[in-house]
Amino acid sequence: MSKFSISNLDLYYDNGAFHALKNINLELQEKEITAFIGPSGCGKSTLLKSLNRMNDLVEGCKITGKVLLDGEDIYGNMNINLLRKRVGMVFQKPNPFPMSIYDNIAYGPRTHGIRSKVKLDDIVERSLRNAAIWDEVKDRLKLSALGMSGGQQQRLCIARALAVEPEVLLMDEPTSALDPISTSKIEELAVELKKNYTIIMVTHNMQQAARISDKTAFFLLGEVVEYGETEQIFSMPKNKKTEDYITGRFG
Amino acid sequence: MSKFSISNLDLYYDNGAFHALKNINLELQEKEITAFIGPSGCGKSTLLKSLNRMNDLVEGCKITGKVLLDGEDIYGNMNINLLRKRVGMVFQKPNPFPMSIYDNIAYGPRTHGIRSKVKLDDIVERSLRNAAIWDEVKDRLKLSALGMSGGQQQRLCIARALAVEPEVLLMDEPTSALDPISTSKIEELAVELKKNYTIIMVTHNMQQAARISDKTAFFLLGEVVEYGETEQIFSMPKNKKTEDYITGRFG
Amino acid sequence: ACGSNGESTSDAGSDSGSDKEASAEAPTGEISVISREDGSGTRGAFIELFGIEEKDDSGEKIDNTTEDAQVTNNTSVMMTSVAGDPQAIGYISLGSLDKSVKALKVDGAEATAENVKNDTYKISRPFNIATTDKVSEAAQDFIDYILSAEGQKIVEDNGYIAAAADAAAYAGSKPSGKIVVAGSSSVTPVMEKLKEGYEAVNPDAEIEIQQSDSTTGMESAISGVCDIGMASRELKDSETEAGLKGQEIALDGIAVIVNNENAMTDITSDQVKEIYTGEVTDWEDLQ
Amino acid sequence: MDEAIQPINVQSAKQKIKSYSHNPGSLILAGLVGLAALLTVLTLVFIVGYILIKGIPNLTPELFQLEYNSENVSMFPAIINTICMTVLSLLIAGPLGILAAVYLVEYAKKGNKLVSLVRVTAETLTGIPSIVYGLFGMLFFVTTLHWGYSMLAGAFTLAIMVLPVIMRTTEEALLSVPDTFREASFGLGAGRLRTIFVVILPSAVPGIFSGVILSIGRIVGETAALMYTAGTVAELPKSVMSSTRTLSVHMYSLASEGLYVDQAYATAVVLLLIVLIINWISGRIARKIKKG
Amino acid sequence: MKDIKETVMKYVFLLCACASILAVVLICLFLFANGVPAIGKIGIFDFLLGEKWKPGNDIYGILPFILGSIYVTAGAIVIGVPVGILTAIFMARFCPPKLYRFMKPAVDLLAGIPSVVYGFFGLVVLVPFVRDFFGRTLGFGGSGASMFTASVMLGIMILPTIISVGESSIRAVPNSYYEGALALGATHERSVFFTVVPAAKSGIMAGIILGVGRAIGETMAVIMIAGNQPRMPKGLFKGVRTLTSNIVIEMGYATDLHRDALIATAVVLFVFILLINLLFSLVKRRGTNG
Ligand SMILES: Nc1ncnc2c1ncn2[C@@H]1O[C@H](COP(=O)(O)OP(=O)(O)OP(=O)(O)O)[C@@H](O)[C@H]1O
Ligand SMILES: Nc1ncnc2c1ncn2[C@@H]1O[C@H](COP(=O)(O)OP(=O)(O)OP(=O)(O)O)[C@@H](O)[C@H]1O
Ligand SMILES: [Mg+2]
Ligand SMILES: [Mg+2]
Repeated sequence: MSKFSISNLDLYYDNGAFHALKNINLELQEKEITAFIGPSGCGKSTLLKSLNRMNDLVEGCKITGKVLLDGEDIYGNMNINLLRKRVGMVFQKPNPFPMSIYDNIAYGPRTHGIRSKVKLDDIVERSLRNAAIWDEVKDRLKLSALGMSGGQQQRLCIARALAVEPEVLLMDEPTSALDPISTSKIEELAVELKKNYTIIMVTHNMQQAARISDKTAFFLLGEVVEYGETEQIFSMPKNKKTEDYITGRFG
Repeated sequence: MSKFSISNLDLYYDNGAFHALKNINLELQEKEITAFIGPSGCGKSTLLKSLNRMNDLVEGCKITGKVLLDGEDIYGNMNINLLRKRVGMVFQKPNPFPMSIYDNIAYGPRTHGIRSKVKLDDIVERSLRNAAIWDEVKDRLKLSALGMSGGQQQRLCIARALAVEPEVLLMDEPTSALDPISTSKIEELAVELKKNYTIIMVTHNMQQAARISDKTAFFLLGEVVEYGETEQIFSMPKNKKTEDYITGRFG
Repeated sequence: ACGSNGESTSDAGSDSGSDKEASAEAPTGEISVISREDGSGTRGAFIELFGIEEKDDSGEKIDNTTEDAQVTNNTSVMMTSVAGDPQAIGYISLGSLDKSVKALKVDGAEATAENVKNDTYKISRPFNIATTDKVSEAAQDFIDYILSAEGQKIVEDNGYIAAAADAAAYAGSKPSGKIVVAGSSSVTPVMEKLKEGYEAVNPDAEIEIQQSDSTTGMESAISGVCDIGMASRELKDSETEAGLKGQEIALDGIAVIVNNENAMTDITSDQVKEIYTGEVTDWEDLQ
Repeated sequence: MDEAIQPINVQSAKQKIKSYSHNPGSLILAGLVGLAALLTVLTLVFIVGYILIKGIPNLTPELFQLEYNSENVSMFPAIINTICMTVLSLLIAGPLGILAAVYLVEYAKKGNKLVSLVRVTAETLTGIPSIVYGLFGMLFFVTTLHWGYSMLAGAFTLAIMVLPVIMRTTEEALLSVPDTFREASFGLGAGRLRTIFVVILPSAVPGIFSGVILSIGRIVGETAALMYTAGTVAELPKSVMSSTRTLSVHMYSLASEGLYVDQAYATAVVLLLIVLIINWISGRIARKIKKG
Repeated sequence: MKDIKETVMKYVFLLCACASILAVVLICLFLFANGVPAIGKIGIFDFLLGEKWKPGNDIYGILPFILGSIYVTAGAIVIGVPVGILTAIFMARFCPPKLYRFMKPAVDLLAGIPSVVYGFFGLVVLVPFVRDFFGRTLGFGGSGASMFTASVMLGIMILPTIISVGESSIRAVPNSYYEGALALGATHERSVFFTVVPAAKSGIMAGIILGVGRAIGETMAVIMIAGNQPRMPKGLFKGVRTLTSNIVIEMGYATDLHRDALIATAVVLFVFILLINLLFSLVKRRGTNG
């Protein structure tokens, strides 16, 4: 079943001066991992942010078209905060809050009304374990999250996103700052999570896309050039440009 | 010939409370690419920063041991600004100045006394071309660098480092925010540059290390576990931990 | 004060001159007593002349002004406060009086310069200037001018009372030079007029007036920052000991003022004393 | 073409209000914030309205004659003096405060005793009443240094007064400049000086200017400290050593004996206008510097 | 060569940093030289704890003014700080750009209005209002010139300081915090209040300290509307005299011991402010360590 159904989506920055996404039509499947690939500046992050309406924050950003989540128009009457609870996000640059590690993770649950210390403790531990960082931080949960290394920070952010138990997880190059061991843990985790969640991930790492995603969308200059089964895209792309790009990796 | 000769280097953060680098001994070869690999938090960035004394800025950071650049002690009487001119750096997170693209690139040369507009124009163009970003930005050199995408920003930072024509280029995961096309361009560039320059690069990308580096050093918990020819490290590592790590990548 | 009076009330006053009495009511309620600050020349003269200051057994003077009296150090704040509060009473320099407030007759005598001069209205304070022994020629000439017939006429024209009743005409040497005059803000307005008068007869003189307060004026004169100090009080012993010589240049009457809505027109000095010592706190209790 | 775009990502007011029904707490917060802003604006409207109503009818051409005398009580010399005094004070306090803040942020080590001392003294300066500044200035600049009542004495006194304001706001502005800028600059071999003047200070300009504007407010509005240092002569300044009166002092003098209250209100109107103009100009300068 | 420039400039910076110390030392010297002997003559306990102030009879007790300053400043904080911080938040994170173009200069203007103008405004608008509404209608009594009026006035006067310093520090918080919170489903308000504002804590605190400094040191407006009775504070709607008012009101005519007692009042004020600041920095150090 398709979780997100995007039709005729156009996105403009600077009040229409820059056409960043051009007539996007995509069906993103539930309980699968979809990878967005493409060269820098092609609009991957932009499309990702349209899925939880983070682009609303950008002044002069205009969107036309339709985005349905479980058949419901997210640009319609849906409560924007509940949308973002359902559609979590991990950013390209790690952005932990300037609070303790514990409070970082507990921020989301608290936002959504969980006050019980026992429950919060449980959520914090579970989320950190899921993000493969529990062992490193369990002794310093009360220390500031800003003192961690880049990789640790990013995993913290993933844990923070998991803590609100979203249905969909948007990830914008979540592993670009991680070492291979954490990366593979996150990848394992993603594969594990897709049993229950829908994951959409921007990545520059071809192998990563090939390794873990079910579907892949290839973007170029704001357009979806090719979208389909990952295996098929990587083994026999229909479009010449896709082929160039994928093989260019090793060229 | 060895460009950097590091002996008995120990580094402590927080006034000795945290022992981040333990008895490092390395000879980094001139006109080669040396890759630092290892899990997150193992001290790769820390060692890199010790090579151009960026750790001097960290309060409570203490260093013992010796680092020689062309036989000269960089912690001795060397002028720290000249050291940093000779040993350029590209950071993990792109950090362009809040100025125009042109001024970002021209900042370094201007710092070192170049005022002539013609010369500066030339340096700017050359550096941007080398960093594979000229075509994207040539029409908006006067616009703010902050309006660029993450990948573009990082390439700008590489261009900025190249503009001062350093002897050594330290790169801390320079391509972690880049798409494959730019990545391979940068990699090509690195290979090109090593004809004249010495390059030391931290990377999480095993293939990248394998693909372009001549020597590889594997770090674990602040120690150099293994250091040697890249080929040898990746094909038949001497140390069990190295092997685990490298193969863990695909495990 | 404040323009509330300056603008709106003075208008009201002019077009309702006749029904002023009609709109005025016999005051009721708590009296808002407003006084000047301790040490000020106005307050000194006021408490002395109304007997609010009394000697105790050991012969020391005690200022019995009620503690509940509001205190201000500023004439226009005093006027604005009285103009805005129907239950207020205060006192100000005669030279500053305008239509925004009403001056009461004290023991039947109206507060006018005329009455002060002929001694029927007793409440007044001196305006002093002070110099050290080393007076410059220019400064001395200016002082001569102030005390001359011309100078004293300017004093009278501005609502103050001349200090020297029949002074001789000015016959100075009109030297050139710069004269700095500093001190009391109460004396400043009349000093500005004197300056303009003097500069008209002696264009070579350059006079600078620094408005601050009496004590600062005296100190500036002692330290040589100014040539002539102005004070709206008598000189203190410590100041004369430091070498200052005082000279009275004018007298300033002090008017007891109430709100325009207050129907009272007359007050006795005993009543003033009762109000200011806090024996009477309600307008209705005033006999 | 541009107008043809009918964006779907614009929330209607109705949707926004509806979304609050899920988050009553947020609605309360939004309400509080709005209320506070409304209060602030109302206060301003009240005060400015009051000044305008009292002052504008009294604005007469005589008030702007070149020469002051007790008939026309012209405020023209005071206007010029105010501007000179503001510029002079800022010329002293600005560099001093900004450079001091640079030292505190860029040079001093954490936990440095001197830094805490500077901070405590600076904060103490903010609490000293202006009359004490006035008396101090009179005793030190006017008498001890023999500057007499002069613009210079006034400017130095005011400079000490606004120094902590400029220092503190600059410090905050410098602290908020990301460390990555510093790293990048040092990494290119730039020294501290170049890093500070080319990269850090320009990024901190908006913050610094908010401090400068606050200072201008204090300088323009000050009376007590100036009466005892710069004096009250209502003439155009001949040099920095001549005694001057600023608009505020002028207004205070006019009002204090209750003789020229209407003119005092007219002066207040002009004072407001000047503050507005100075703020506007400094805002533009800030934007210029930031653009580079 | 370059190094020399760097070193020289470093010391120039250091010198500038010491300017405020120098200023405080000079002011200190001046205050203490004049004030401390007076305190000695009056007796430190009689001076600090005396409930009577009668300069005419050489009785100098400033306890009423110490209390007055504390009450009025506390009142100003209660009124000004919440409104100021909330307005700062509004300006930084809630204000539509069109409104902002009006609000920003408006707040700057508020900072530029001289105290004297505030004072007259208070005298003509606030005092009668307090007298008629609180005093007569609600029956609290008093002539309107009171502790309450002064607190309101000072609350208004510290607004622009708190607002502009607070606003610029809120703006300086990286947007990634805000975005991160929104992406977790937090509302705009929650993101701002629980992520952005805490990150701007130090700047907001600086604004408050500057504001409180202004409240303690403000005189011209306060003396016009506070009543200034030299006696123990009697209630919210009764007049009160603060330390600073006491100095300004009587300095003009004071001589000899009276004058020195006023300067001694300034010494007390000075020490008072110093203590507050030391306390603040102590609390702050605790905060960062804990
Ligand atoms: N806020 C914005 N305002 C204007 N243009 C923008 C904005 N954000 C992005 N763009 C432009 O839109 C285009 C797409 O940007 P986007 O960030 O989606 O690229 P991306 O595919 O994620 O690239 P990268 O791999 O470098 O992150 C780029 O050309 C970028 O310059
Ligand atoms: N300024 C600092 N103060 C204290 N500890 C620090 C500081 N910088 C780094 N560390 C600690 O030193 C260790 C090494 O950090 P470093 O940044 O060198 O790791 P890294 O190998 O580059 O990791 P990553 O791959 O995540 O970037 C980490 O445990 C980190 O928490
Ligand atoms: Mg992106
Ligand atoms: Mg690192």
